[in-house]
Amino acid sequence: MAKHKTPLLDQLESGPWPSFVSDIKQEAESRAKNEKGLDYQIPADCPEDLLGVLELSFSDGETHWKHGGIVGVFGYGGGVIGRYCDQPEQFPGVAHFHTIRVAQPAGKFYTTKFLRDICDLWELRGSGLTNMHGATGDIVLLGTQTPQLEEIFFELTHNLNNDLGGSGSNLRTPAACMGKSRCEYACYDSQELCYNLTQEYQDELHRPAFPYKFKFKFDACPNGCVAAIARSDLSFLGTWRDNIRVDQEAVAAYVGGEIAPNAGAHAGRDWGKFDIVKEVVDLCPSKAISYEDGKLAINDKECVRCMHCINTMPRALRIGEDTGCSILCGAKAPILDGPQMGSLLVPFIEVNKDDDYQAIKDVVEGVWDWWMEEGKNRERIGETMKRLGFAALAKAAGVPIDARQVQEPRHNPYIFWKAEEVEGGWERSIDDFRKRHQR
Amino acid sequence: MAKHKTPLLDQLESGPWPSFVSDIKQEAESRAKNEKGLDYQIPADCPEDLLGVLELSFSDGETHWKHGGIVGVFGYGGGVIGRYCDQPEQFPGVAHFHTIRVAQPAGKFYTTKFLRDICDLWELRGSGLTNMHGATGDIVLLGTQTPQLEEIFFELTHNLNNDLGGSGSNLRTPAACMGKSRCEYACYDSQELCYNLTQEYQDELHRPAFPYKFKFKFDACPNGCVAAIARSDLSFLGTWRDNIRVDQEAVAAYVGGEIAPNAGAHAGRDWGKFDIVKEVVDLCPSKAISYEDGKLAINDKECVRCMHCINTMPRALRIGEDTGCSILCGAKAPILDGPQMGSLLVPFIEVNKDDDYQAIKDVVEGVWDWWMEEGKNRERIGETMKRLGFAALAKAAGVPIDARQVQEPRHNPYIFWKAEEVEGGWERSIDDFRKRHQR
Amino acid sequence: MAFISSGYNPEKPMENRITDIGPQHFTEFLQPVIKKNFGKWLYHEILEPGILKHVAESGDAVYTVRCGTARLMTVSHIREICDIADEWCDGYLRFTTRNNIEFMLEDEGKAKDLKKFLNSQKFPAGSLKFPVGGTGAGVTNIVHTQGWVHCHTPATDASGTVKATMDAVFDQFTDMKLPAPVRISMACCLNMCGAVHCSDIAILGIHRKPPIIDHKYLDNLCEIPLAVAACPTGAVRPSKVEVDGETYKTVAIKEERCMFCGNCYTMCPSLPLADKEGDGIALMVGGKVSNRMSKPAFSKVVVPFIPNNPPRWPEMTDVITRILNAYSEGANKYERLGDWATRIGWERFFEVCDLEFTEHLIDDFRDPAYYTWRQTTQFKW
Amino acid sequence: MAFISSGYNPEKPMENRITDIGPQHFTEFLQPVIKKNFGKWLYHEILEPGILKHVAESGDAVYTVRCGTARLMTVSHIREICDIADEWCDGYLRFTTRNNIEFMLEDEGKAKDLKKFLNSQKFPAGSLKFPVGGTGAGVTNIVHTQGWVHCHTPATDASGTVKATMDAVFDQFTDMKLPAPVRISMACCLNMCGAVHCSDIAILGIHRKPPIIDHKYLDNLCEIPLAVAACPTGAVRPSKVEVDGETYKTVAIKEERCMFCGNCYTMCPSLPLADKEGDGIALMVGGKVSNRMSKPAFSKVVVPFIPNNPPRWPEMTDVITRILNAYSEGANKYERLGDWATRIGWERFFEVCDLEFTEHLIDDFRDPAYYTWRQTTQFKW
Ligand code: SRM
Ligand code: SRM
Ligand code: SRM
Ligand code: SRM
Ligand code: SF4
Ligand code: SF4
Ligand code: SF4
Ligand code: SF4
Ligand code: SF4
Ligand code: SF4
Ligand code: SF4
Ligand code: SF4
Repeated sequence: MAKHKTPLLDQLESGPWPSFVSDIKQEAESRAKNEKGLDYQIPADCPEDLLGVLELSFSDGETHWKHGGIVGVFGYGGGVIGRYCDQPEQFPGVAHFHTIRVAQPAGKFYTTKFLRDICDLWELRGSGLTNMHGATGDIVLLGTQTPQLEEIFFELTHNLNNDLGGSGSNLRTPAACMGKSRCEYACYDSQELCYNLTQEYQDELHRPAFPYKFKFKFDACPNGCVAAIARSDLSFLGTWRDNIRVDQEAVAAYVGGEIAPNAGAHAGRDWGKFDIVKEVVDLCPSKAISYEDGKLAINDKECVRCMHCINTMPRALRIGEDTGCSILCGAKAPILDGPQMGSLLVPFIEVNKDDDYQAIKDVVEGVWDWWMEEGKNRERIGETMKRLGFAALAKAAGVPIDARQVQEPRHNPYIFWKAEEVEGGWERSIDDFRKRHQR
Repeated sequence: MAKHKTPLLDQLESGPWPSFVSDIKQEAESRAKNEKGLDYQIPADCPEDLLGVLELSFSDGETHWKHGGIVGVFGYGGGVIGRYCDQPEQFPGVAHFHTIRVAQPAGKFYTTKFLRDICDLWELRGSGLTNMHGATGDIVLLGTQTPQLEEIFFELTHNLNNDLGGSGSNLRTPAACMGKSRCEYACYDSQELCYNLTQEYQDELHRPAFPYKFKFKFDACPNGCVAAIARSDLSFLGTWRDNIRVDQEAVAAYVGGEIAPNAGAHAGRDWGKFDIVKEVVDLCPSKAISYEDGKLAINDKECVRCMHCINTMPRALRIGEDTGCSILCGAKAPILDGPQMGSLLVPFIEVNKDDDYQAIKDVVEGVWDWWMEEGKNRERIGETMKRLGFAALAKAAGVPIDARQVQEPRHNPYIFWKAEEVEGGWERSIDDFRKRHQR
Repeated sequence: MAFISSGYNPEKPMENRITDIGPQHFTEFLQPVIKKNFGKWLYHEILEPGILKHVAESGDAVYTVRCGTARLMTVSHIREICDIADEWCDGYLRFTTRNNIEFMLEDEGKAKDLKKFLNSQKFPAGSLKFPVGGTGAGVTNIVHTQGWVHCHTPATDASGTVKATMDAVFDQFTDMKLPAPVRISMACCLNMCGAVHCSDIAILGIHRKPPIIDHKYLDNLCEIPLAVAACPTGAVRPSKVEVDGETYKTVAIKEERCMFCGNCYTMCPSLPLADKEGDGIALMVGGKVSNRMSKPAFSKVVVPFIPNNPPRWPEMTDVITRILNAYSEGANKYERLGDWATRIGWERFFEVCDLEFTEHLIDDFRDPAYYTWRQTTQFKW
Repeated sequence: MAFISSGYNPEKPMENRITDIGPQHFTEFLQPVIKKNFGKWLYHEILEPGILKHVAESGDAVYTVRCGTARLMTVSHIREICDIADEWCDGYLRFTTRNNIEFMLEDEGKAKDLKKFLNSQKFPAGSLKFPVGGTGAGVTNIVHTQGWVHCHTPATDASGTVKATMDAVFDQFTDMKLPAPVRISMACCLNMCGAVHCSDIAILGIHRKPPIIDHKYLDNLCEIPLAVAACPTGAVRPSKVEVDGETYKTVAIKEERCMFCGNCYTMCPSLPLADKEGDGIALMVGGKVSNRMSKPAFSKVVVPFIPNNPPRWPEMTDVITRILNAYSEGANKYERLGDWATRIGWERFFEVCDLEFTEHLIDDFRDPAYYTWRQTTQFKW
């Protein structure tokens, strides 16, 4: 019955984990049946052709997709990834198969209404296949043809009140952890900041003006649930400056075994009775905790806010109240020069909605201006800062130099002094020198 | 009375630390007096002129020495550093002021006879000033003139039975810790190995054939008293493969306070009673030690032989008996690309005098052959290995690849596969490819 | 097929055009209890695998049931998810940053019932539709990429390797019996869209043959200077070649300088790398992202190559389960995989995981390689 | 002066020539008890500062009295040392790897007497000739270089800075009251002959002005390609210049690319860097060599520049004593200076040592710079 035989893929229908093959087959069937009598705007059998081309790859071990041409919607430089099959005769349903990146709401909370609207749109005008979600955070609509692009964009903006996401040398779709929506560790409102900056920088998001891609991610605490420190050119991680709040009664309840440590995260194995010294005091990376006479004491000046004690005893310990975020710069995957984590640019900045996050925007724009001026084509900011030095970035961002920006001072004495820093400047005459020193 | 006024230097005659100014003045005086009636072969007042030129530098903040020309003894490419003063008229005594590097005995043990012979030679034919010793390890005779070089060499070899040390793109004078002579930690005979390799490689030491300088240093244990791991292109550090020997009675004596920890190295301050758990067990970097019921137990499989427990309780703990050395490669000062420590090339090798250290010499020669083939002019082996990769060095040295050679595996997936490692090789035709993949 | 217009007028693209509106504000989508207690959460508990309870200052509680997905999902599947959310959760739900679905309820009993319900839903061929789990000290869903489903540069498939892996470690998804969370990621080429550079376990597609050069077409399809500039190792240079008597402007590649990153191919379609025998998988381990106890860390390559063996990549899943088992046995409570390996020493890691250490695992890329070599005599036998 | 021949015949240099004999075998120089118990030592004790006792398996003991020297010493001084060794030690002695002298005796009482004797010997102007100390958890002698006494590239003096420093930390030499040994090293230029790249405290001479170019003479005195190749930052290039109407082959220097390493000057005397105002001292701390507990570590620059202020460099000794005091107060027993700074965090180090952190302390040299920046949110207020 199926259009293509897929013996290899069929083997992926067994096993407990949800099978994307079974799912695609169900979509193929649904489109074949077409119970709603839709006038599919792209080939109805594209899910079957997708399985077909995938089966071919499974058997010959090579991809069958070609580079995308430049496709997109008018006035935007991103949001669509063009894609063509290299065996269009065999798989006409996916001969053209572009993806559309749809901006997801911060924190990825949804109403079924919104999702159903997306489904209706995509069933009619696309393959009916999606990624929920792409690795950057977008809703990724997988496979449509060029003539549908403007239609989809029109419906998205007019009917779903939603825009495309980023691609190309743009700001990419920012993403946030769920933060204050449902997490007691949130030091700032990661979703609101994400939303605000996304709106503020719509132009940068849609119209390529950068040397290369640029990503924002927002983690409301150092746990890093949206992986900002590893995956965004500017990472905003929540933190605090004052003291961890301690509830000694709850500490006692943990010690007494009334509350499971780490919210029960280790319940699947018998790890023995909770041992506050072994599991909390000894594991504090800065040895800032002591436990004596049934009291837990934290030397907050020495605490590096790693979250371990709080994660382990969430009912007894709470983050501080003087909260804000750290900004790190330059994270990226290894292409070209090796992987980078974000490097701490701003140890602490207030996240202040009242002035529309002006202080944060100043940093962002300082960084961008510099990168647009200095960055080479296809050079991520992480590479630019490696090439031109951290201090140059800090200066551009208007951020003061701070020992916290480094893990340790330089190992080499190769300091690039400037003429104006050196008494007497650099102008000297060889004749004067030779008066003191014969050849 | 003094030839030059030296008000600034004179201030360095006060204070408790031995004053080199006072010492030079005493030499100046002795030469002026010339009680022995010597016919000084270089100017008798050169110590005074040295003080004079130094005083000039102290006041004008700049050196007054010029580049050395090529001076040396016949058939040798090193051992002498030429040096000329840039104010020869003012300081004729040091107008020419070459240093001579004299090979020191391994471990720097001396008889007064030998030292007195050196003194006699140097008083007559040199400035009477020395460095005991140079940073590489040589006896450095500070300041003579070109006509004296062959004379000094002749007397050294004929009367003192001693050779010059290294300089230039040679093997430099190897150096060893005192090792088995007086140290209970010695895992191998660092002095004998140093002596043997020095003799074996006299040609490499005296005749420049390398891309740049090359240093050997020999530490008989991981404490590193001759700083081999930081300061030699090949570093030989003693270690062992079996178990640390434990004397439980002595352990008890340490715990009981009868023996001072660390041989009394901390006696200058009251650090409180010795706490074996805090001071030994907890500080073991690999947590290989336990102390229970008055017994110390070491899990030798987990021990990384850092020496801490042994250093702290030398009467209770002894190094193992299956001893040998690790060889590390590539240490150097920061010029050009930043500092390097030696990287572990050979985790363990037997130090076997019976076969004249052949296994070690094989490694040395493998490394040299490769470096002489691949190294660029003025490129230290540490830089060559950085440029061409650790595996290439290991291969050249005939050393098997071992996880111990790395602190951790690579972070990037940029593996340089070779055609012969890849099934089917690299030969492919675009036409075949295009049969499977249309343009 | 008849073209159905959305209302868009291609003649007048700017007519009625709405642009730059971004996503909707997230508060439009918040479940009422979530909205009410926004920023006022007090603590949470994992009641059982896959069920979280969050308690607010107000005393309100919300129960979250988390279940896995294949990420690549169809509108039929999403509609089924919506049906469930409508029935159990007043039409609200969310996706996590690792592509799990979270259903939020206000009643603990109902949450547990929902978990049962979800665990009972299967595709016709037998796989679960909504396996509940992914919380606490276990394996959660895999962040991954397109693979052979949609990209032009992959060296392996994404959805297939992920399905095979999740089947193999399924117990670790539903239980919470590991020492700490283990985050697995997958990327199908060195671009690493799956950001596998900082995962506890990373599956990475790699090429091992240098690009084939399509000399006749290259100059038409590519900007030669861009292809040349793209190569991080300077292996690509402009060149001229005679094919069938005609001279073409093209490039030449110093093959021994190539490390198969595919950057030139990204810039130039006439330089394909894909090859059945050349392509396969590298495994990396020991990365992390959180700042908990230890600093964020990069993943390290521990298996340089495993051939593509679809549909189930058994050699790959075998190594992954071996690593997970060794970790599970050896690590301390709270200790992430990389911290465990660092503590016991990587030489020991290879021993306890029964993996071979080869020269390919020694970094030789640029200056920082040096920092991964061992500059001490401290090591273990 | 009449030339005194050694016997060497310049006409026939090969006549009677002895070459390639190396140093003498060390056993020629071993004190008898040392020789007898070679390789059979059992343990040692530090009886008091500067006096070590080594006990052998045979039961024999040797007592070592260690004293400081200026390293730059005259034959008069060496002869005085020999006199002492002859009188007390049967004509044997040794030098340590840090330029201290060790007198070895077989009797404890005599060793203590010798210590007293040594401590009583002074130069006429008052400094001690043979201060006893340098053992255990204290400061020992400084490894150093030539400075203005003999080298052409120094940015400061070696003997002078060392004397000033040892005077300032003299108490730490004679006592053993620090948490662990503190090794100070000194190098007068970036060549770092003093190997200060891995010392607890390092004094380093640095230039801060780019080379002056002696255009008229350069081509005669230097190989231009070698000077160009010498520059690690590529700041030097071949050039032509007109001086006084004549054209000279010479080099040009991109001054903003210069980091004052002096490499070009090493290759070419026509590119001097020395300058009274430009030259001075950088202080580095936190390096180590031993493998005890922590791995060997590089020194880090903590004060980028202190002007040369001879003869006593008071600003330099002030910072050194401040660092030593803060370390002494803050570190744990056995903890080396760098391990202490790493434990408390370098941000805290600058605070407790009252040092300013400036942009010059942030590494910006090549790719590895990145590894010194902070890639975590873990830091202290
Ligand atoms: C739902 C989600 C955020 C979101 O916006 O979607 C989330 C939710 C929570 N995370 Fe997370 N984390 C989420 C992705 C992450 C990630 C990102 C990733 O894996 O790519 C990380 C970084 C992982 C890493 O370090 O490589 C992450 C590292 C943590 C940690 C630190 C764990 C550690 O031991 O290092 C905690 C603390 C803890 O587990 O106690 C944490 C804690 C939590 C808490 C307990 C926060 C709270 O109070 O509610 C949440 C439940 C944890 C659980 O599942 O047991 N979350 N969490 C993400 C769920 C992903 C999933 O479906 O499995
Ligand atoms: C769709 C997505 C993978 C997925 O399955 O989820 C994706 C797909 C592609 N990425 Fe990516 N990247 C995606 C997230 C990422 C991430 C993860 C992230 O953003 O957190 C990374 C690593 C983080 C980073 O930015 O470094 C990532 C690093 C890359 C790179 C390497 C960039 C670099 O500087 O290292 C490339 C290569 C390039 O830009 O030329 C790339 C390029 C591509 C291209 C456009 C291929 C190309 O060379 O033209 C892929 C298109 C595939 C297709 O056919 O649809 N993609 N890409 C992700 C975007 C979905 C979304 O919008 O939500
Ligand atoms: C004499 C000498 C060897 C020689 O061949 O000349 C020597 C002799 C001893 N060293 Fe050393 N070390 C000597 C230079 C070194 C060096 C090299 C250097 O400083 O440049 C190091 C490496 C320093 C570093 O890590 O930066 C060195 C690191 C050690 C250590 C490890 C100390 C640590 O805490 O890291 C020990 C173990 C100990 O102190 O217990 C040690 C132990 C010892 C013992 C106890 C060995 C023994 O059993 O006799 C000796 C007496 C120690 C003492 O002075 O308290 N020796 N020792 C050197 C004396 C130098 C001096 O005059 O002060
Ligand atoms: C005499 C001595 C310093 C001292 O006062 O003790 C010394 C003196 C010089 N060294 Fe050195 N080096 C001396 C030990 C070192 C060390 C320490 C060691 O060997 O443990 C090092 C650092 C370790 C290393 O090898 O990396 C060292 C690293 C250098 C360098 C940088 C080399 C590099 O690759 O990084 C140079 C520059 C060069 O070779 O052009 C250099 C060059 C020089 C020159 C020859 C200057 C030059 O550019 O021509 C100096 C001659 C000074 C003079 O007028 O006498 N010297 N030099 C040391 C040799 C005495 C001896 O034989 O015992
Ligand atoms: S990053 Fe922190 S605040 Fe955000 S969801 Fe994770 S634990 Fe909560
Ligand atoms: S948050 Fe981390 S550093 Fe701070 S006290 Fe808790 S465990 Fe220690
Ligand atoms: S390196 Fe080891 S064996 Fe050699 S002197 Fe030092 S402590 Fe003794
Ligand atoms: S030598 Fe070091 S690693 Fe080994 S047991 Fe002793 S303290 Fe631990
Ligand atoms: S990782 Fe590579 S192959 Fe996979 S989606 Fe990203 S760019 Fe394409
Ligand atoms: S694959 Fe990468 S390394 Fe190889 S030629 Fe292309 S760009 Fe260069
Ligand atoms: S450190 Fe520099 S200035 Fe000092 S002796 Fe060595 S080469 Fe000469
Ligand atoms: S001093 Fe160093 S950086 Fe400056 S020009 Fe000379 S070689 Fe280049």
